[in-house]
Formats: sequence, structure tokens, C-alpha cells
Amino acid sequence: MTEHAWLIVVLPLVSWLLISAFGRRLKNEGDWLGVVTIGVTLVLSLVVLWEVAGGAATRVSVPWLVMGDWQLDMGYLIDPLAAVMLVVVTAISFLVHVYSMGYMHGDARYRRYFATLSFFTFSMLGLVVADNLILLFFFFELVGLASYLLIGHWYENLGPRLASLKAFIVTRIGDLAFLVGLAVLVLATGTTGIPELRELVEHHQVPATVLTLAAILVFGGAVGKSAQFPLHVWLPDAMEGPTPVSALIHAATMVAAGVYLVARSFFLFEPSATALSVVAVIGGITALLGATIGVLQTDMKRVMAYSTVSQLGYMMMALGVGSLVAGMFHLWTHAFFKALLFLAAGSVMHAMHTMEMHSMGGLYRKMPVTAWATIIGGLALAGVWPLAGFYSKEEILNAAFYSGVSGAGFAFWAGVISALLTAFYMTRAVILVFFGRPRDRHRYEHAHESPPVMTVPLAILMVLAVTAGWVNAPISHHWFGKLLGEAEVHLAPIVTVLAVGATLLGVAAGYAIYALRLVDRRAVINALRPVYTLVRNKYYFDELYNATVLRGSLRLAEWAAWFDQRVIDWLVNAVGYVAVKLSEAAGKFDLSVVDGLVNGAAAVTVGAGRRLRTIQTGFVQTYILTFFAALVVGLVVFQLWRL
Amino acid sequence: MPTLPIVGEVDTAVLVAQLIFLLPELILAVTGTVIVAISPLLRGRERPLVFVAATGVLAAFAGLGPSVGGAGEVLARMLVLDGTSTFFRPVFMLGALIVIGLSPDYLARRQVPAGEFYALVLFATVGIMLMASTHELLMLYLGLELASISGYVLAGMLRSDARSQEASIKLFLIGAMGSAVLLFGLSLVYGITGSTNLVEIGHALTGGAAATFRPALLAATMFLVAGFGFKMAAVPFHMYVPDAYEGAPTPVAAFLSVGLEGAAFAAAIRVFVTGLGIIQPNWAAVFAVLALATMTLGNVTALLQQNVKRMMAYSSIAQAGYILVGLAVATDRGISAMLYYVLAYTVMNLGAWAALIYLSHNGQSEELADFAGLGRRAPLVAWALTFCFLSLIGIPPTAGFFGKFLLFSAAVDAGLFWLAVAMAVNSVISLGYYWNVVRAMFMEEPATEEPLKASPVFGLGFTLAVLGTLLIGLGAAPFFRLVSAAVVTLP
Amino acid sequence: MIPLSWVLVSAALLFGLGLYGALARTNAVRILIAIELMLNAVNLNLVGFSRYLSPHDVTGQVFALFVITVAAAEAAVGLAIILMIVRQRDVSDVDRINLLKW
Amino acid sequence: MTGLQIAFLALSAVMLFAAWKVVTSDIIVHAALWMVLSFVAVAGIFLTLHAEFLFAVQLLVYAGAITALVIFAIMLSDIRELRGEGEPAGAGLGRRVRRLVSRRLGLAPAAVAVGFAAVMYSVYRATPWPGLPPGDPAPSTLAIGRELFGTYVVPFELASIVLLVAMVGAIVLTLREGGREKEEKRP
Repeated sequence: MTEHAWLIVVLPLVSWLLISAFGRRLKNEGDWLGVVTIGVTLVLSLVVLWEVAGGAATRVSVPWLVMGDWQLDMGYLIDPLAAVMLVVVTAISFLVHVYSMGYMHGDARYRRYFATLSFFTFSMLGLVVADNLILLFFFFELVGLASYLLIGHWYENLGPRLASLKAFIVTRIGDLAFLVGLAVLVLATGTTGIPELRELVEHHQVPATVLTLAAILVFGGAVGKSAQFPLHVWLPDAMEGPTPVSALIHAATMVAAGVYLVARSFFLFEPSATALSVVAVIGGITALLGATIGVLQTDMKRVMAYSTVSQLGYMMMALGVGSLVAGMFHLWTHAFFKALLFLAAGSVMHAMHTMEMHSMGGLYRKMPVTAWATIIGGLALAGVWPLAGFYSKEEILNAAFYSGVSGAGFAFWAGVISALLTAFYMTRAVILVFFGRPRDRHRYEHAHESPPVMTVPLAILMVLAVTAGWVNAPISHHWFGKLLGEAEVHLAPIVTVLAVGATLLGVAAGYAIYALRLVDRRAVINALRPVYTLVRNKYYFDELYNATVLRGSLRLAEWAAWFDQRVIDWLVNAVGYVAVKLSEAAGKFDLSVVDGLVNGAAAVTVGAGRRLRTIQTGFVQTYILTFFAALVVGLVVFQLWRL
Repeated sequence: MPTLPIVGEVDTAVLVAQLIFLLPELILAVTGTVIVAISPLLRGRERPLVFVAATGVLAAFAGLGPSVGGAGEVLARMLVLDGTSTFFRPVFMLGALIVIGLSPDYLARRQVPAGEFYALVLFATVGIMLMASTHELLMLYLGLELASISGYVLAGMLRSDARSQEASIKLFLIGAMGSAVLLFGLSLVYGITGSTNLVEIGHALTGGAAATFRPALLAATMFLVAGFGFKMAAVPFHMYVPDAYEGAPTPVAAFLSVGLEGAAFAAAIRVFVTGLGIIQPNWAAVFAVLALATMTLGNVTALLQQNVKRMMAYSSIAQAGYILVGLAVATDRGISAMLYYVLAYTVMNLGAWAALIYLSHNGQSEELADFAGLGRRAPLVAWALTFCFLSLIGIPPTAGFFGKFLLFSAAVDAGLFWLAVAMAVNSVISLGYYWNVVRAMFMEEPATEEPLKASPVFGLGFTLAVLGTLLIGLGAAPFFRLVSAAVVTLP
Repeated sequence: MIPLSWVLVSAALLFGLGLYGALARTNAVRILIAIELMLNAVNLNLVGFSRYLSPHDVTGQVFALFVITVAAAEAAVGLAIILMIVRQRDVSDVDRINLLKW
Repeated sequence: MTGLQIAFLALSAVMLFAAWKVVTSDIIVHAALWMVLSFVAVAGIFLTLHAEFLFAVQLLVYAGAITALVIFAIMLSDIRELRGEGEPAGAGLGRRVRRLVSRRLGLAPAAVAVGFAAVMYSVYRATPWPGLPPGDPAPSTLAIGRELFGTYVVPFELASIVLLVAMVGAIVLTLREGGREKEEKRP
């Protein structure tokens, strides 16, 4: 099967095309087509993983675009890393597809939704198997595009519209860094094939500085896609999309793409201590940032979103401290329990039509399956033994503990504190939503458990959230780690103690505050007022970006307009204007009044604030003047150059 | 009567035999003349002329047959058959064909004299094709003027529309001035080298003239940069572009933005690379600066536009900035990337303009508000426009992505790293204003639900543009081979 | 004999005057006239070079001939455009033709 | 200084003076007439450069046809300009100063034009131009004729298309409203 792995990528593409083209005429608008296709790819992916675990690996590469001495290949590379990722993507995507049949039932653009879902999966799978970085970039962009379409699925509302654009633009900023990194690599090595690059790096054919630069720039791409500090701002807003999409984005596709990118090009990072430190520190900051903000969110999905930011920080941190296995392992476990959490949240949303936790409560009695799903997912996320999160978190903390990379110490403590916070906010969320007394009677009365098409995927994910970690535990002889090429595992007891302690402390604190109400919430908030305000406002990142980037580009545009209008016109008019003013001060009417009226009318038509956006004067002569002024300046410069 | 030494005596028989290489242009010109002749007889029933015009272009495609594979200068050195001309002539004809297909509904609605419109488009196409396939400065100039004068008239064809009139006169006054500047440069080049043939000019310059006449040569180069910069819509020679495109009839703006700009790039490649190759560092540096200024100003200013037609004008300025990167790099890869981009630009830009034409012939203006809800009223057009925008932004797997990518890597390869980064940054900026339109189309409520109409001919033209954008992107390989073969190398 | 530089300098001056005229006057017909002056300057260049390159070379003169032809065509179109505008808007000052801006 | 040089300088002076008057005269008809003088002087310079054929063409096309066109257009267009009302009026020196600095006749155009001339002058100064080649110039008319219908026959034909376009353009743009349009609407 491994040598036919291209099928895994092509099938969703076909499904996308078919649903787009013929969905209207198919039964149920073709949703089953997507589900069946992804189901088949899941089976194929499992077969591939099985074969790869047995030692199979393949790389196929064919010349695609040839131009002179330059050539771009198209090919796929199936190794353990790709095989693992294939399974994660197809499994989550399959479950999301099934779940969506219930969740999106009756949606106005049902067909488009399923088509785009297939497209999203296709892009992500292409990214996973791509054998060269340019092809990878290609799919990287497509993933961004697909997520833009899905986040903005309900584009009638302002929220999804803005959120989708934000996601698209912010991640594209990261892509920009990736692209430049690619350019650096091509310039230095002349190749973009992943195995070729690895070969070159391993034989020290690439200068260290170039490698560091390229690694950091490539990491820039991951920062955008994987919502790392400081480009994390798009992910929480991406909640505006349909919840199954959020599950897909948060668990297996969009954000995983960044982590996977770093894992895929890990050979670039490994030799460079600087690059690793950058990754570790950014990852640590992101983990802390996400966890702290998550504590104060009152919207259930937003809690999940910030927890994703935080967990992505963990993964990056793991990679940064030099452990590919720990990072990928956390990606693997996280995919299952985060998908579970999101789908459970979607189920709550389905019942309550709100995500505000302060209007929930007591839902356990109404929706036991959903409640159990959230509890198990939360415990797995918090890292409670023997659930999935426990193993991967322990692995990461151990890696950080033993790592020699500078910044690993920071990463370690960031990880421990985040573990505590994670346990706390998950406990808080579970209690607020499912226990205690219902706070909104009306909504509570109408709540009901979701249909089987939604609860069955939940059940499957519950099992996976419990067991996914076992693949890299003593029980399986660390099968996962060995598959990805880890020699042996060190486990320091002190780390385990710290991790478990932090988790328990978090759970206990949450239970004490929200269930037993031993401590008054208000008192804590009042005691920590400045910190509370800061965190509650998400550290003011959005405001910061608004003030700098957005305002800045507007300024630039205004400046360009101002320059065009003012400076050039001024050149023409400077002296004349004064003369006109003087002569007409005594005249019958003031030209400037007329001008003002005309301009005023124009300003009204194009709306206030457009006044400064007047780009060109409209006078032919100023155009001619610019033309010739530029010509003369050019002539002078050229003649000076000659001298 | 004394026997006089005649320079460049030519054999008439050979000349006549070689006219076959001029077949496409001849067919186009004859078609144009026929249309002019018969359109008064039709008395308002001018719609069928679109088929005459389209047939003419298709016949001209067929007329390329004898030229394919031909190499060298023919017709007393007036026409050159090489990779570049083999590449550009069909590209320009494709552009003309699409424009002709997009026009009839618009012309009928706005009461533009259709016969003259088609004829002038065909004549202008002859001009731009000749610009791209000659080594002779005189031919270059005549081709340019043929295209430009047709353009002035075309821009003013909505005779009673004040904005069209204004576009026409601005285009004319500044265009004539641009031609004068270009001519001044050409006259200096002729004076320095004693020839008007670009190959000869190249030889003369490498043979020592470049060193002897360096001051005058540099001045001439600057004149040529300004003259071509004007036709390419390069900042700061661009200022007429937004006004002219906004005011001109929409199909004309579409034609000018791809035809004239493309031809200016084609001719510039020949003049600078073949003719002035020896002072490549000088002009390449200027083009690098122009490229940066052009793409940045075009994109930033486009952000502020409320009128989509005007926005498209700034967008074409920005796109010209990307194409200029090829000249700034001036390596084989740079030039071939540039050729590929011109091809991609032709189809994707026409696809985007097509949507504007569509709105316009349905009686709407081109304000952003008119795009509201287009996704519901005309889903196919809206999606096609979105696709073309993705290509203009440079999202894979569109033609625009590969074009930008090639230019980008050529710039990196030549060490112009800053320019490559500027390109990438600019492509992010451009996202903003294209997205504005997409948002309006899909996410805003339409004023009316009334569906919009288009004739099958329009549909064909539109399909051609959009399919082209897709095919040139997805099936890029053969086009890559084409542009690799078409490269003019530096001496 | 007339030094070539004399020809070139007077051509450049003529071009400069045309340039000044195009920039400084607002009447469209005048701008057109100014452009004609510039084209004449180009022709002076061409004819001058033609004379000084070789006694038998007439390329420059042929070129100038074509420039004159095209200039006539251009003038005809330009005047037609101006006429069209004057008829409907009663202006020929380009600084009153500025609907299109920004 | 030879007679030819004197003739050249004189013609050149006339040409530039006339051009100056073209730019500065207040009445547009005067400007057109000065333009004729400038064109005639250019024709004279062609003669001093042994370009007899171009001399004739210059007189016929420029001084004749184009001038007629321009004057025709002026007559059809702006009546106010004929009386000199199009430009800011005034008196004596004050008027001149005012005009130089008025809205459009600003300093910037002058600066650009003078800058242009200055740069070109320095360029020409710095370039070692060749002297007159040996040998008497041949009568150019025959040579031009041969070239035109030999080497340059393709451009010659192309020029005819340019003229055709100009003709079509001029007609289509100036056709009176209500001419064709009305006809079209007639049942």
C-alpha cells in the first residue's frame, strides 16, 4: 500500500470535486460521499502505518515543472512521521465528517460545507506527504485557504467574517516568513527536497548561520499556522466557525500543520542551538499565555481555544528542547482528546444554543454522554493517569528536564505551571457546565442529548482519549517512540511527581472554588485586580495589533495619498496659490470656497474619512509634471552615476 | 543620372514570399478593415460583427502556422521570428479574443459603435504583436503608435459620457508625451550606434560605442525607461492609469491593461536585453527601484479605493510592479519568469475585468456596493472572480502563484533578496483589497435579488479567461517549456 | 560645417520649450501644439544624426518621415477628442477636466 | 563661420523664438501662427542638413496640414480663448510675473523644463560627437524613395494602418450625436 500512498491524497480531492459538481443531485447533498471517502482514506492510512511500522518507507518523485536549469519536483515521502500524521488527520477528519452529518443538518450551505471539508482534508494530507518544501508550502497555503472558507462558513454574521479574514491574514504573515526561509534554503543549497536537504545538513554542507536563519524563518511559518506567540491571536477568534470545523482545525489540520512543519524540517533545527532555543522559548511563552487566558474565559469554546494555544505551545516546546518524539506524541494524543472536547462542546452548543458557561449548569442530568465526554477529555487534557495526556505531558516535561538547550529550564517551569492552570480551568469548565444548579432555566428545559450520529463519534473519541497515550507507554514498550526513532526513554521521578502534583493541585483548586465554594471567587479577583484585568483582556494583543499594524498600514496609505496630493500639487501650486489667495482676498469670490464646496461634496459622497485618501489630483498637468520631474531626476542620477 | 549606392537593397521577390510570416497581422488588419467597411451597412444590427472579429482572430491563430519554428529576421529585417515572438503573438491574440468575447453585451447596452470597437481592437492587436516581434526601432515605434492611437479612440468611445471623454484626453495627452520621450531616446540610440536594428545596436555598443558615447547612452537609456515605464504603468510614470482605466469603457480598460502593458514589457525585453544589454547594471538597477515603487504604491493605494474599476487599475499597476522584477533581475530565469507572468496576467486579469464588464452591462456601476450579494445573484461569476483574485494575490495552484513564485525565486537567485521580500510582503497587502470585493460578493446583502444576465458569447470569453488561469497554473509544465524557449539572452 | 552638437542642443532646447508649454498651459490644443514641438525636436535629432553618421545613410530621415506621418495621425485623433469634449462640455482647459481623480 | 553655420544659427534662433512665443502668447490663434513659423524654421534647418525631401514634407505636412487642423480645431472649439480670455489677464510687467507664477504657469514647470535642458546640455557637452563624415551627401530624395519601398515597405504599410485608425477614430469620436444614434432608434 505504501507505494500507492498518493491515493490517500487524491481521494479527498476527488470527493471535493464530485460533491461540488454533482452534490446537488446526490442523496443528502453528497455528505455520505465525503464520509465514505475519508473512511476509505482512514483505512488506507492505517494500512500504511502498519506497513511503515514493519519497516516500509517510500519516496516517489517526478519532475513537475522544468524551466531551463531549474526544476520543481512533485512527489511524496512516506516515513514513520508522515504515516503517524496521516492516521491522525484521517481519523479526526472521519469522525468530524460523521459528526457533521448531525451537527450541520439543515444548514443552508450543507453541500458547500462538506465539499470544503473534503478540500481541507485534501490540503492537509498533501502537506503531510509532500516530499519537498515547496510542495509543502503549496499545501500550507491551501490549508490556510480552506480554513478561511470554513471559518467563514456562516458569513452572514460579522463575527465569522472578521474571524476568517483574521485567520487568513495572520497566518499568511507567518507563511511569508516560511517563504523567505525557503528562499534562503534554495539559495544556500539549491534543493528543496526534504531527503536531499537532510542529507546535506547531516553532512555539514550547509553553513551554520544559514541553517539557523532558515530554521528560524521556517519556524515563522509554524508560528503563524500553529498560533504561537505572537501570532496566536487568530485561533480563539476562529471559534466563530462551525464547531466541528473547530475540532478539525484544533485537533488535526490547520494548527497541527505548523507543528508538523517543524517536525518535518527538524533536521534544520537540530544542529542549531539558537533555533532550538527560539522554538523552546516561544513554545513556553505560548503555553503560559494560553493557559492563563484560558482560566478567565467564560465562553466554553474559547476556553478550549486557549487551551489549544497552550497545548500547541507544549508541542513547540517539546520540539524546541530537542525531542521530536515528545512533540509528535503530544500532537497525537492531543488530537484525540481535543477533538473530543470540541465535539462535546458542539453537542452542548447544539442543545443550549449558547457557549456562555455562566448560563449553563447541571447539564449532566440532561446530556450524560456529552458530560462524560467532556470529563474524560478534560482529564486527558489535564494529564491525569492513565489517560492520553498524562503520557505525552510527562514525556515533554522529561525532555525539557534533561535537555541541554538554553531556555529549556524556562520551558520546563512554564510547562509545570501550565499543567496546573490547565487542570484548574478544565475543572472549572466541567463544573460550571455540567454540575451545580442550572442558571438559565429556559435553556435548560429545552436541552437534550444529541442524536447518535453525534454521540457515536464522541464515544469512539472517548475510548481514544483514554488509550491513545498507551502507544508510548511501558505497556507498549514505547512503540511510538521507537517508530519515530527514539533510542531510549529517561523518566525522572521528580518530574512525574511535579507533573502529577501540579495537576492534582489544579483540580483541587478548581473543585474548591467552583464546587465547594471554599474560597470566594470575588475575593481572589479583587486581590489580583491588575493581573486579572491584564489576562481578562488577553494581554491586550488585539489592541496592540490594531494600534500598530492596522493603524500603521492605514497611515502608510494616507501618507501616500497625502504625498501624491499635497507634495506634488504643492510643487505646482506653491507660489501660484499664494498669488491667487492674495489677489482674490479682495475679489468677488474665493476660489478656495468653491474648491472647498467641491471637495466637500466629494467627501460626502465617498464618505467621511476618505478626504485624505484622495490619491491623485485629477489634473493632467500634475501627471505630466511628475512624469518629467521623474525623468529629469533619473537623467541627473544617471549622469552622476557615470562620474 | 549617377548610380547611387543604395543602403539595404532588398529583393522584392523574397520580400513577397516572406509576407507569409506576417499572415496573422495581415489577417487581423484585413478583418478590421472589412469590419469598418461593412459596419455602416448594418445600421445598428452590429451584434453579428463579434463573430466576424472572433473568426478573424481565430484565423490569425491559424495564420501563425508558417511562422512556427521559423528563426531569424525576415521581411528586410523588419520582423523577427524567435522564441519571444512565437510566445507573445498568440498570447496577445488570446487577450484580444477574450476581450472581443466579453464585449458585445456591454457595447449594446452602452451604445458603443460596435464595428469601430472591434476594428480598433484588432488594429491595436496588430500593433502590439508587431511591437513584440521586431528588432527594428521604427517598427517598434509604429506598432506602439498603432496600439496607442487605437487606445486613445477606444477610451473615448462612450462619447457622451464625461468620464470616458476625460479618460480619452488624459490618455491621449500623456500618451503622446510618452511617445515623444520614447522617440527622443530612440533618436539618441540611433545617433550613438548608427543603426535602428536592435541586434546591430547591440553589436555597435559592445564594439566600443558604449564606452565612447557613455553620457549620451545613459541619457538615452533613461528616456527609454521613462517611455516604456509610461506604457507599462510603472510608478512614477503611472499617474494617468487609474483615471484612464476608470473612465474608459470597461472592455477597453481590460484590453489596455493586458494588451498595451504586455506589449510594453515584450518590447522592453527586446530593447533593453538585446539592444542595451551591455549597460545592463544601469538599467537593471533603475528597474529594481521602479519595481519596488510600482508594486508598493499600486497595492497601498488600491487598498483605499471604493470603486472597483479604479481598484483594478491600481491592481494592474501593482501587477506591473511584479512583472518589472523580471527586468530588474534580467537573468534568463528572470526573463522567462516575466514571460510566464505576462501570460498568467493576461488571463487572470481579463477574468477579473470580465466580472466588471458583466456588472456594467447589467446596468450597474462598479462601486463596491454593487458587488454586494453577487454571490447569490450570479454565483458562477462571483466564484470565477474570486478565483481570478486568488490568482492575482498568488495563492496556489493558480497561474498567479507560479508566476509570482518564479519571479520570486529568480530575484532570490540573482541576489535581489530585498526585492523578493518586497514582493512577498506586497502580495500580503494585496489580500486586503481583493478580499474587500470577495466579502461584498458573498457576505453582504444584495439590494435586489434580481438575477443578472449574460449572453453565451460573454460566457465563452469569461470561461476562456478563467480556464486559462486554472490551466496555466495547474498544468504549468508545458508553459514553462514555452517560456524557457522564448528567453532572450543577455549577450 | 555645422557641428552636430549645435543641432542636438537646439533640438534639446526646442524639446524643453515644448515641455514647458505642455506643463504651463492648460488649454488642450496648446498642449497638443507643445507636443508637436517636442516631436519636431526629435526629428531634428534624427536628421542631424542621419547627416553625421554617413553621407549615404538616410535611415534617420526615413524615421523622421514616419514620425511626421504618425504625428499627423496623432494630431487628427487628438483634435477629434478635444472637439468631442468641447462640444459637450464647452471646456478645453484640462484643469477643468478632472472628474476622475483619487 | 561659414554661411551654412550662420544660416543654421539664424534658423535655430527663429525656431526657438517662435516656439517661445507659441508657449507664451495669450491668444491661441497667435500661438498657432507662431507654431507655423517654428515649423518653417525647422524645415529650413532640414535644408541646411541636406535633407531636401524632409524639407518638403515638413512644409507640406506640418506647416500645411497639421496647422490647418489645429486652426480648424481652434475655430470649432473655445471661443473665449480667441479673445484671449482663457488665460489670466492683467497689464504690463505685472501680467507677465503673474503668469509665470499663476496656478498652472508655476515655477515647477519652468524648473523641470530648465532642468531638462541643462541636463541634456551637459550630456551633450560630455559626449565626444563625431565630425562630419567625408564625402558629399547624396541627394536624399531618391535614396529615401528606394528605402521606403524597399527596406521599409512593411513599416510603410503599417503607417497606412495608423492613418486608417486615425481616420476611423476621428470620425467615430466626432460624429454628431443624433446622427447615427437616431437612425438606429428609428424603426
